[in-house]
Amino acid sequence: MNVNSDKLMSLADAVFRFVPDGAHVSIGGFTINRNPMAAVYEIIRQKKGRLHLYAHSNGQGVDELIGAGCVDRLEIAYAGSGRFASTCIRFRKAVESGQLPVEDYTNYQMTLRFMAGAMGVPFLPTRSSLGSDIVNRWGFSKTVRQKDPRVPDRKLAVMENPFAGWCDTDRVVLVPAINPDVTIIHVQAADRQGTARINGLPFADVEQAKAARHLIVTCETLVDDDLLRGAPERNQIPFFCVDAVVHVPMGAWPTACYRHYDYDPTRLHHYRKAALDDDRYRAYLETEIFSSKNHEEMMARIDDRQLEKIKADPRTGYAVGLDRR
Amino acid sequence: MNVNSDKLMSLADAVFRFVPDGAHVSIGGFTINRNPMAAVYEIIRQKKGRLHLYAHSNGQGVDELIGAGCVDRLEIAYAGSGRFASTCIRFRKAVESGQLPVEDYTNYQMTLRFMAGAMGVPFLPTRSSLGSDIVNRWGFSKTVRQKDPRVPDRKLAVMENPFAGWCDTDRVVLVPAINPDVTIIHVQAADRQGTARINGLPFADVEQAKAARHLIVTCETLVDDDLLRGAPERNQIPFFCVDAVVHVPMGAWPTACYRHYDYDPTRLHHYRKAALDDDRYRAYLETEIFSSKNHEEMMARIDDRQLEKIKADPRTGYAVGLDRR
Amino acid sequence: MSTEIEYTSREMMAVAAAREIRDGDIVFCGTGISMLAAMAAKHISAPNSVIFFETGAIDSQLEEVPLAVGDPRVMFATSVNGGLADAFATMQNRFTGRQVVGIMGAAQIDIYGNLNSTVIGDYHHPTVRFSGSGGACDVASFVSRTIIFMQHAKRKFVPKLDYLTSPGWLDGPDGRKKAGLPDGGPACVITNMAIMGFDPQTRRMVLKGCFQGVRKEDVLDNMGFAVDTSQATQIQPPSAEELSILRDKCDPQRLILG
Amino acid sequence: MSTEIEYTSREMMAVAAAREIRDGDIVFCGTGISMLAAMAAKHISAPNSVIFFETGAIDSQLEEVPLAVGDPRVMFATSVNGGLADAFATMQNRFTGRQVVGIMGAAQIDIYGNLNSTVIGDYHHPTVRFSGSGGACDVASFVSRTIIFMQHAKRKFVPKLDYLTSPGWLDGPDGRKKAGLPDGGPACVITNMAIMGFDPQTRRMVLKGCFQGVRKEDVLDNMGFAVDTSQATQIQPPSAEELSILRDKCDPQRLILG
Repeated sequence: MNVNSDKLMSLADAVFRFVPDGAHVSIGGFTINRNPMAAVYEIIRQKKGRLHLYAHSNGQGVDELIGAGCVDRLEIAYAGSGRFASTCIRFRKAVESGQLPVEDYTNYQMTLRFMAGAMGVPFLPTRSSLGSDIVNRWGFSKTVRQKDPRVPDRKLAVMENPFAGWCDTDRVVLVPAINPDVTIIHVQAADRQGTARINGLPFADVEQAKAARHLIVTCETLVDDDLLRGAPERNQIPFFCVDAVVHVPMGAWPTACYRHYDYDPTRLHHYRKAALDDDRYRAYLETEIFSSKNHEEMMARIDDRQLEKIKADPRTGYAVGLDRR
Repeated sequence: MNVNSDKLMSLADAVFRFVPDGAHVSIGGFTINRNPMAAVYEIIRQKKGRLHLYAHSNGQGVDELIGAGCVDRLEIAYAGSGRFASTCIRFRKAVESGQLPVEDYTNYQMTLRFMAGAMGVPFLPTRSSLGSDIVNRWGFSKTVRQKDPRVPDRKLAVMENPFAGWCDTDRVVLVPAINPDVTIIHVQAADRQGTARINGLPFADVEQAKAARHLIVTCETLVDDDLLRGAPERNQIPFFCVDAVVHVPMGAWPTACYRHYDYDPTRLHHYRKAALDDDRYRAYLETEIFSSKNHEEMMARIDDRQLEKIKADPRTGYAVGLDRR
Repeated sequence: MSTEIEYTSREMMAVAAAREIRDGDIVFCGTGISMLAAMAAKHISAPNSVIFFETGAIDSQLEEVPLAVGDPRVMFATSVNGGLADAFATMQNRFTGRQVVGIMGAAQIDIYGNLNSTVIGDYHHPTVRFSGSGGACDVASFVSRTIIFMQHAKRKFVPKLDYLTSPGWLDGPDGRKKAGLPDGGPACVITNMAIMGFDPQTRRMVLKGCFQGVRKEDVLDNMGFAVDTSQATQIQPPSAEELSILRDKCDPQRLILG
Repeated sequence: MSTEIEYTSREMMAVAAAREIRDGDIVFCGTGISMLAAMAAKHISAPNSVIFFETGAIDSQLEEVPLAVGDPRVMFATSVNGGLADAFATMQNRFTGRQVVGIMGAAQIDIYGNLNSTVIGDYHHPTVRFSGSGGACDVASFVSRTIIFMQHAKRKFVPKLDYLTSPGWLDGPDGRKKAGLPDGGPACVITNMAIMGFDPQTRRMVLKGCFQGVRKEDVLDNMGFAVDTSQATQIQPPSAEELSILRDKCDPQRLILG
């Protein structure tokens, strides 16, 4: 909640100020699209730890945060990156080795939880997951739940319909609201005050943004407010929700940013190969992330021809004919 | 629910097919803006009766339907048209004379009720109205509620927060979903299949549209689907929600249609004057509505200079400097 | 030296409300005089305040005064044109809602600042039917501070409301908490005669100040219940600057000012 | 006269699923082979079917096959680009949801078509951790008909799931009603060997038909539970037209077909 007229800052500042160790964090995007990757790499660079991470199907960003050891607890619906990792690799290793407690919800439930947080209600109802183990099995113990006042006392609640079968419904599942300490999203365009515009699918970014106590918006292009206010139907984030605006071209790379660039198959395959082996992964962290000062330097090391290939075609918004094998 | 590729029909056909006597109906728009007035007049012309009407603050359309005697029961948050009628005049007369049973909710509650209908859940929660008479007093009797299976058994339910004070909330009000038999909205642009685009504020039209069993979309301009699909971020209604597409230029008149025309102060004052007196109102119905075959004919009788004055200015989307006294 | 400038009580009311708006507030506006107050505040003391409407328009650039919250004038050059659902969620939201100040009017008010905008008389057989809550009850339920406009009259300041549309402090200091409402409540009532406040302990209405030429007794004579007047001051009349902003920048056609 | 055309079991599976899609269906697609099936159906028997994704894309014009439901290829020239909230509401909605057919896969399936895509082994100390539900449980909960892709193997067709991620018929004919779920459930399971259905009375899995060259015994040998095979037929192999659509129009790069 911030009505200042200029919130532009560096990514290092934004992460330093709004992502303390132990923070409850959510990131935008979906699988291999519009993850705020520059911010993810900056969190890794600043060696943030003990994060409590909320995700629906955010994919690549989640896996890199887990791989770098930033995440202590995870609430999630789906940890995968489509054909590049049907299960996110570092996530899988962390869970199978007992290092990462996870609470499982469905995609809609995570969306509703952010929506409840954005709406300011303690829960929202759905008919999803009745009769399933998502209702019956809980990932976080009572003790964990009691220790952290930022975690609700129960995973969910099943409730009889108080309106006597209204809508042919006998029973619903109530899922508790999430109010992250900070949400980070990457958008196509923002102004200095924070008004933000997403092109293509917004996923659940808007709900995640509005649910959070603090909001960092990284943007592909920084524009004048006149441009955004010329078509306010296309903007999703009112400026007063925003705490930091960060201009980061290629800020979603190696995930896609619709109408700017496609996902980078070369990089995602490279990541996949590194992630499968602990030694190679340590080397990846060192040579690809820690050794670069910031995203600009990280991007400068990538072959221009590789980036040229993923450039979005103006008609379709993605890289037509890109070799994705 | 209809995936046909061509749903274009006349307004008379659409109203005849989807608005039977006794139907549960909701209309889009807000006070003096983007009410589906052409459809309202056609409902009046076809002398539809015993309608159960749902509205948040839909204003002009609601008052004309009530004035013409089409409405038996009303669920509403606000019956007013801004400075043209701080309380809708025919609504007020109908309620004060005991002819119109009303159930009162808040604007947010009505919005949530449509949203619940759109989402397919029996209710949604809010903290609004706790401690107020909106919770304590009910407009519809138990008998009315029991007689019509399309009305829930209770107005609302107050519930303790099952997540032990989560979000600093002890208690919420649950409001029941609405699934109208038919919703009618007026939009700036639609294609024959039904994909629809609203410019400016959508109000609660999208929730109302998706909550309904049947949906009539009247549109200011009928466009090729290529045009709408070129910027799908700006479309709100997927075609499969739509049953009838009706092309009606000036279809919101005398309420406004952003970027096309402003509200018509001359007509709204004329209406106001007529509505205040029963005899004058009967004459209004006869000479202005019943005596015209359709909206085209109704519009043809309006002085061109009057319509020229309300034409939207291309920069602002409304009629700059319009005499609105 | 100074020149006397004539002004109306509506102008005084609009200016008084504008003064209550703080820089950085998100101002929820209804129809009429509350819009003028919010527009004026942006030109005077609260340039970074944000005007927003229940219809979904956020930070409207009001080149002309809207005649309804659904007026197309509220849609021009906003930060975001959202829907009703977004607008109310902004107020119920635990972070943004705390920054919202709501401005509203009503037909009746009681000593705890509860409002009636629904009926006079029996609910099922009303003598007078008004518009109903609209967003008023939502705003009164959610936000941290409300400013209320009223005409000062006995039939409007009543011991008991015919219908409680919008919760104020309900029945006193713990009223809202017991009911389950968020913190917050009515901050002041601006009338054609005076500004009323609420005692921070008892949450009962008090007289904060009278407008120029109005005596405490005049105020009390026009109310259906007694209030503490011991702390009442004299309210500063509108300055020449305040009036010129209101008249020239906000409502040159005098659509609201009359 | 006819010419033999070689085809893979993946191609057979995609074609079999495409044949299950009816004209007018709204098809919920996951990643991989289910997208190919939906794309193929639009070219074959269901030109008016609508492809939509949990990410919010409605009626995507798929000029290239997406590699994830978040792939930018799903955003091109849609009817509406909504959000996750809109997509799932479409399925839970009482009117549109009835028209949706969901296509999904899983790691394990039981005789009632319940699915596990979360863990193998103990939930808290799993031998294998998978991605988790994603939207699978939502789809399985909401829609009227689901089509399930599985590899035919004993470790996948199990008497008891390690974790019930997505509800099928639960424990039999009244299972979903007792749990509070809407009507609907799994329609068929398409594997690399056969198509399984569900008995309308018992809701237990049955063998509907074998692919070319597969015997009933082969199918049973690769399952951890027995099913009725008495009604099983021989499944028509893919036609030349079906194969050419799949290969030339849907996945010319063989990104999914391999």
